[in-house]
Amino acid sequence: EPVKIGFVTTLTTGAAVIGTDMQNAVNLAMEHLGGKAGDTELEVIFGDDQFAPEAGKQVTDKLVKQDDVDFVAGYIWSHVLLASRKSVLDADKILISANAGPSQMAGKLCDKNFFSTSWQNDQTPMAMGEVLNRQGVKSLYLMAPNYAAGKDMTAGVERTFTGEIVGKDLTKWGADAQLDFSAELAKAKASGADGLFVFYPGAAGGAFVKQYQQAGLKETLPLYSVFTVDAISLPKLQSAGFTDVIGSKVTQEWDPSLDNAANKKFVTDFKAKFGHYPSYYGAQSYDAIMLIASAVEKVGGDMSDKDALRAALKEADFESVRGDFTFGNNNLPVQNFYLREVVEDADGVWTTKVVETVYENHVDSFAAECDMK
Amino acid sequence: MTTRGWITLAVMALLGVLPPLFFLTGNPFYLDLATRLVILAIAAVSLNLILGYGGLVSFGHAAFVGLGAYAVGIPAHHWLYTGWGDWATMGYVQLPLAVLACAVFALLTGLVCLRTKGVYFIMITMAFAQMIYYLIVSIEEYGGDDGLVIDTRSQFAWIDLDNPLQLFGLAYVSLIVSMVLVRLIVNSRFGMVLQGAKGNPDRMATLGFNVYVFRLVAYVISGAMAGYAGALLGNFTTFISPEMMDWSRSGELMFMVILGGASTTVGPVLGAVVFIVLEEVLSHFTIYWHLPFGLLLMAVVLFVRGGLAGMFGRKED
Amino acid sequence: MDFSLLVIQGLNGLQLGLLLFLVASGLTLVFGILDFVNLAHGSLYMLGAFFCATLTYLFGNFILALIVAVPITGVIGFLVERFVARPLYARDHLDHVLGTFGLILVIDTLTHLIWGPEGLSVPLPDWLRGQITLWGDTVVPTFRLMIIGAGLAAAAGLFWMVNRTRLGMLIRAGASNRTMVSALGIDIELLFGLVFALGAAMAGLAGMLIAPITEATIGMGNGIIITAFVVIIVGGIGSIKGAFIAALLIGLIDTLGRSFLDDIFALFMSPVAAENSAPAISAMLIYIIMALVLAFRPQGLFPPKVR
Amino acid sequence: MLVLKDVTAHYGTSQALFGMSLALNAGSVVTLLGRNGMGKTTTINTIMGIVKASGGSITFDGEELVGRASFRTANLGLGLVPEGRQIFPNLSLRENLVATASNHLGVADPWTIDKVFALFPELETRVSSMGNLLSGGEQQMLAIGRALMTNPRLLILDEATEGLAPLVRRKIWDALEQVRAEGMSILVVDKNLADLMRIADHHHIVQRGEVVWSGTTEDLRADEATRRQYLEF
Amino acid sequence: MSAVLQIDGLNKSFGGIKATDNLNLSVQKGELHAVIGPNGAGKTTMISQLCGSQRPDTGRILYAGRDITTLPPHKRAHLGITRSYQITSLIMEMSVIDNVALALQARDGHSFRFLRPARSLSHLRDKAMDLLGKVDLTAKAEHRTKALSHGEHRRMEIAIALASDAELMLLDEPMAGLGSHESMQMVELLRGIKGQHTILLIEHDMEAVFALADRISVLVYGHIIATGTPDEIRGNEAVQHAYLGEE
Ligand SMILES: Nc1ncnc2c1ncn2[C@@H]1O[C@H](COP(=O)(O)OP(=O)(O)OP(=O)(O)O)[C@@H](O)[C@H]1O
Ligand SMILES: Nc1ncnc2c1ncn2[C@@H]1O[C@H](COP(=O)(O)OP(=O)(O)OP(=O)(O)O)[C@@H](O)[C@H]1O
Ligand SMILES: [Mg+2]
Ligand SMILES: [Mg+2]
Repeated sequence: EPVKIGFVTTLTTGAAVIGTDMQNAVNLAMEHLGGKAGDTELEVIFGDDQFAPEAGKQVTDKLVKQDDVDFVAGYIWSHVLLASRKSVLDADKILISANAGPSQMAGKLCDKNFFSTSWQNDQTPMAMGEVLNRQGVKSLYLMAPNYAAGKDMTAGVERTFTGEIVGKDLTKWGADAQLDFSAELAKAKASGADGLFVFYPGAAGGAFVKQYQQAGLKETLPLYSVFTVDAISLPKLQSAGFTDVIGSKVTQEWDPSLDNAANKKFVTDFKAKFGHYPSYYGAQSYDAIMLIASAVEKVGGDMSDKDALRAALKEADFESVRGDFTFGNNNLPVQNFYLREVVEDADGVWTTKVVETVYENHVDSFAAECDMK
Repeated sequence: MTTRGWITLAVMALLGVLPPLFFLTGNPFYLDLATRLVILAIAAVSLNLILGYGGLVSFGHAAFVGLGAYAVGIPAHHWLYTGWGDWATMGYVQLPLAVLACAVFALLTGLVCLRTKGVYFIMITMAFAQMIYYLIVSIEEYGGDDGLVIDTRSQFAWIDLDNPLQLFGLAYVSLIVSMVLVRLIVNSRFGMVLQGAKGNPDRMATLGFNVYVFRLVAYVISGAMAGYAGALLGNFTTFISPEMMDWSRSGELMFMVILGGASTTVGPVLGAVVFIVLEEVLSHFTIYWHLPFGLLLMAVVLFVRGGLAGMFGRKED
Repeated sequence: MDFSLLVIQGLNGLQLGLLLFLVASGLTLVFGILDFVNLAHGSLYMLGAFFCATLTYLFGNFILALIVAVPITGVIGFLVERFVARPLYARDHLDHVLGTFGLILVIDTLTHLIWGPEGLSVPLPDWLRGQITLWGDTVVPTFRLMIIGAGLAAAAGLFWMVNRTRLGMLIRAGASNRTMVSALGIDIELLFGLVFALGAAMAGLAGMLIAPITEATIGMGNGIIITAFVVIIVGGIGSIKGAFIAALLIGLIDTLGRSFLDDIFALFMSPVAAENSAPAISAMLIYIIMALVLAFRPQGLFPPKVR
Repeated sequence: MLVLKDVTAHYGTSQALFGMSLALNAGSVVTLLGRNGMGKTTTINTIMGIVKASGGSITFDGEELVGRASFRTANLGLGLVPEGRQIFPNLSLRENLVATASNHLGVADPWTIDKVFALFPELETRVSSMGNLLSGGEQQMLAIGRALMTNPRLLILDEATEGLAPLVRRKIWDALEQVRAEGMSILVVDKNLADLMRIADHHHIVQRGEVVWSGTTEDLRADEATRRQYLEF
Repeated sequence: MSAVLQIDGLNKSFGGIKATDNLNLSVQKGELHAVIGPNGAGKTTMISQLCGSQRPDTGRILYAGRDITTLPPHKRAHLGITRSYQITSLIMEMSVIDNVALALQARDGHSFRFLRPARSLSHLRDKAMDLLGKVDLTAKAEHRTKALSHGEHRRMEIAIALASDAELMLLDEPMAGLGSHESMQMVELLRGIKGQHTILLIEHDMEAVFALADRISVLVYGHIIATGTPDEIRGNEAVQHAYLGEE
């Protein structure tokens, strides 16, 4: 009787590019594990959320009720995770986010059965705010999509950035998201800010960077972004020759260049197998499987004793690709955040490398609202 | 009884018996699937009243469903976070609120929409739905784009909606009531005028009917019914988001009606069944299930006239 | 208000409007003349972008790719007309909607299968990458000027074709009375096929022009199709002139709304309230405009004389 | 030249032509007579392929027309002036003439705009007016001109002078005589028996979808009983 | 006798065409007033303006002394005006009897009734059957309207006009499309109801017009060129010239 893991991500629509990366990382993790946690067989069942909360909830329901999985992991999008949360927790199964980090689930809605191998939304932009302060940026223009994560991101940077916010644009998001930012870029330029902070995940990120270059803003308005320039957008930007992105700065809790054995194995094997760098989405998914495997091994494959299982998970006793971390009271990682820079690697491939550590063992701001101890 | 009548009975009987059987034999997921199906079928039945019988193609019907769901979610949200009394979670408050809110919304938008005809009507109903969509997205208090989690289902004295069987039962009975209601309405004097106005509005006006008012009333009834379906849907998913009001959702409701057969009693239900079951079955085999699904839709349009119900007997049921 | 910013935003609005016009013109032609509701028009826009991207990598030249890809989308439009639209002409609009919705699913999934989910970036030649200085430090991206140029040229070409050529006369004649056109010896089916192909090519061209700015992605057509419908409804179905004016109107209002609405709101509400309501209102703006136009002119701004 | 044999036609389930048979010789002017709703227009539309024949055969110089697309029929040399004129309202007068002009048969001396203006001088002054702004008479002249511009060998006119003032009517008849003198064959439907008897050679009376009487103008003039039975008030 | 319908200086143009051009006409209570004139003279346009489906550009329409120029169609119907259509205008998807029953229901005034099946209302059904009998359509009562022939549609038009039991009936070419036998029947039918209603009859069938009309007006190019008894009209030279023919 194998232990079953449901993995929910986006496999169709344009956002499937992220989902595919996660799927690849999960498969790699299973390969590295030999399909086993100790003596217990592991089985992964993928579910497609179609980039929509209702569909995500439905596929989660199916995994929980029909396939009777023991864990449900994955989730790129905050709203999909929020929608699906109750289905998993009500059935007393373990829910593990490999990306989405909505503030509610770190705070008020925290749960003993919910873990994360990523972060809380605000943390990454907070780190960026810190970087801006250190670099002496005095005024900043903000751009993000007009949805909850977008607002979390701008709130995050505003929380730590001490200079002046001279303007902010929240652009249309959703099924017919705005991808042409000409008007906003013109405004940002006219505002005379020292820097431009943006958050545009998925395909919007690539679109944004291109227009940033086409508008010729590199010199006058340096770009600082989170979740925008990544291993998913860089290959496309490189193939289309958008060189302005080289040197741009982003913050993240993980990077392919992090120097630990697990990460080296992960990055090398991933590149060998799929021909490109993994993204942080992949890294977090890889960690999610490894976390599950570590816990399953600890309890000897016995899924009936939930308390023991939760305790085993909480120890985070596995080799994470981001290096060692612990879980906070809300079961979110307490971890480092790094400043990364876009560079060309030895083979001429565009990637990122760590420049400095911004936060060490950072605890998210909502942990206090969680009443778990 | 006509073939169509037998089909209707058979579909409704299967729909009433199979899902509980699934549940009792350890397949609770299929009960969930059926509950969702039945709730969407109510919305489709309500749309059929104006689209099928009234000839008013509303491309914004999902807005009513969404509003109905928010009418459950918002009081529940305030009960949880801002200390509203227990009355806010009462089904006797939430369901009528959903119906009323949608009726008012239908009345206000209908006043404007019904001035237009044909494709212009299709687009203006969609425009109002989009406005509501963006309005909800912009209200951070209720989760904006992330949506709203309903922690507590509507409370009733005589039924426990947390029990999936009872929730299904309520939805199923509601579906039957709504089908009967629509059937009564379209065969009533009011319904005759509505159908006459679909066929020939000028003639109806010269006969002395104020077509605009009749249509408005039908639009309000239909919106209110869809709001009720939305309230059930909110209780079922326990999660509501603006996504529920997206134009593509309105499109799906339309497809259910056309696919099953507009202006027939069983059509919308048949459409909902086929739509949801196909979606489930096809997506089981491949993530590329949109391909066979799209081909099937095209095949139905190209080769079957009058929707699936059109395969069984003529238009009159 | 900053004058140079206003000019830049005006140009941005113009560019957006022209792209919308390219998509909407085909839609309004097909709708107005063939009386066919083509929801899958957006898919042709998407296919245009993908073909152009692929060909750009193949030829190493964006302009050449553009020139080859436009007729390819035209041919695809022609095939869609023959096999999907034509059997449905005699049916009512709802059947058109259902059938072409099926087509969207098919095309989107095929695109996913052929090109993968990640989408394609389109590299521009060096001379289109930079910016052009208008005056002082007022600069605009060269490629956006090219879009404006191409959009205006296409619009002018379309006006010339419809109003000055024999093909255009036949198209207008066919719009008012297809039986008579046929009875006077014109192959109306071929003509309709050409109209459909022309509409597809215009939509494809729009996709090709936007791809270097955003990129070619699955489902990119589904967002624009609704806006394009808004344009043709506001303009009056079947009217090229209406589509042109409505497209520019909506392009400008949308852009200016995004640019200045928060400033305007800040005049009479708190900055925080302005910041929160402006994006919501500007997203709603085009729908508000459409509802207003239809409330006062239920047939759009320029209802065509016939039909 | 044109032969109809046992042609039947339906609108949906209701039959409109019940075995229509008639023949027209090259160079002649032939009429279809009969009261409202007897099937004259249907006959013409069936010849033109606008209404699909459900049975029988229609040949034009030996070419079978049944089952042929309407435009292919027209391109064999049939020019239609339809009931209700059906001018393209959103095209100017000139565009109405030019849009569908053709010379598929390679006529040596094809019709041109100038030739049409020579036939109907009053059109020349309205050359850039939109079709829907023309008076009824001008519209009818334009409809004839438009058909001539396709260089037909057989001109078919349905309700040739319907609703026209007597003066205009006269002009139309004169023009038709002129065209005929150049060798055009003509099939015409009209309510003015007197005018028709003056210009036509041969007549067919249509009653309930079939020809009930055929004959020359002399025959018709002589046969008062037939006239009374089928044609008069 | 008093004028139940009075039209003063009615004008309506479409683009450049003046469909009605300073039209004046008065119809006496109880008379059968025929309007004849060439095609496109503006007869149908006049009817449309009388029943309210088109708005005149200028001019005034008085019905029973009341100005109804701007009243919407359904209100005029309540006042007792009904029309039949030249181009058949029925509800094709409904059955024949439903079409007629709807007309009766309109007069009944109880249409905001949502639950009781309309088809079980025997007073409407029986009356409708009755009227269908008058136009010889009893056998087709339950057929779908679409499936009927043109002539049958014409007769339905009349049944519906009768059903609304209006004081003023505007009949636009009721004989068009009828065979000669049916035309005779129609003449008889109209003769039967003549006197009970005021009828404005538009017709190209001169035999019928001269047999039925109390008075005839001739409409040419949007205005009335002559009004008079059938004999006066037959003898009127202008009318001969404009419409009846030169002989
Ligand atoms: N589109 C149609 N649908 C159904 N029936 C039709 C249609 N057109 C004509 N008919 C019927 O077919 C028969 C023949 O009509 P047709 O128009 O050929 O008569 P016609 O001799 O040209 O009369 P008119 O002198 O009025 O022009 C009529 O009974 C008519 O009602
Ligand atoms: N909706 C319209 N738009 C444009 N022109 C119109 C419209 N309706 C009628 N006309 C024009 O107005 C004039 C009068 O038309 P109308 O139908 O009233 O004539 P009629 O006397 O009823 O003719 P008939 O004897 O053929 O029924 C015609 O020239 C016609 O083309
Ligand atoms: Mg005729
Ligand atoms: Mg008329």
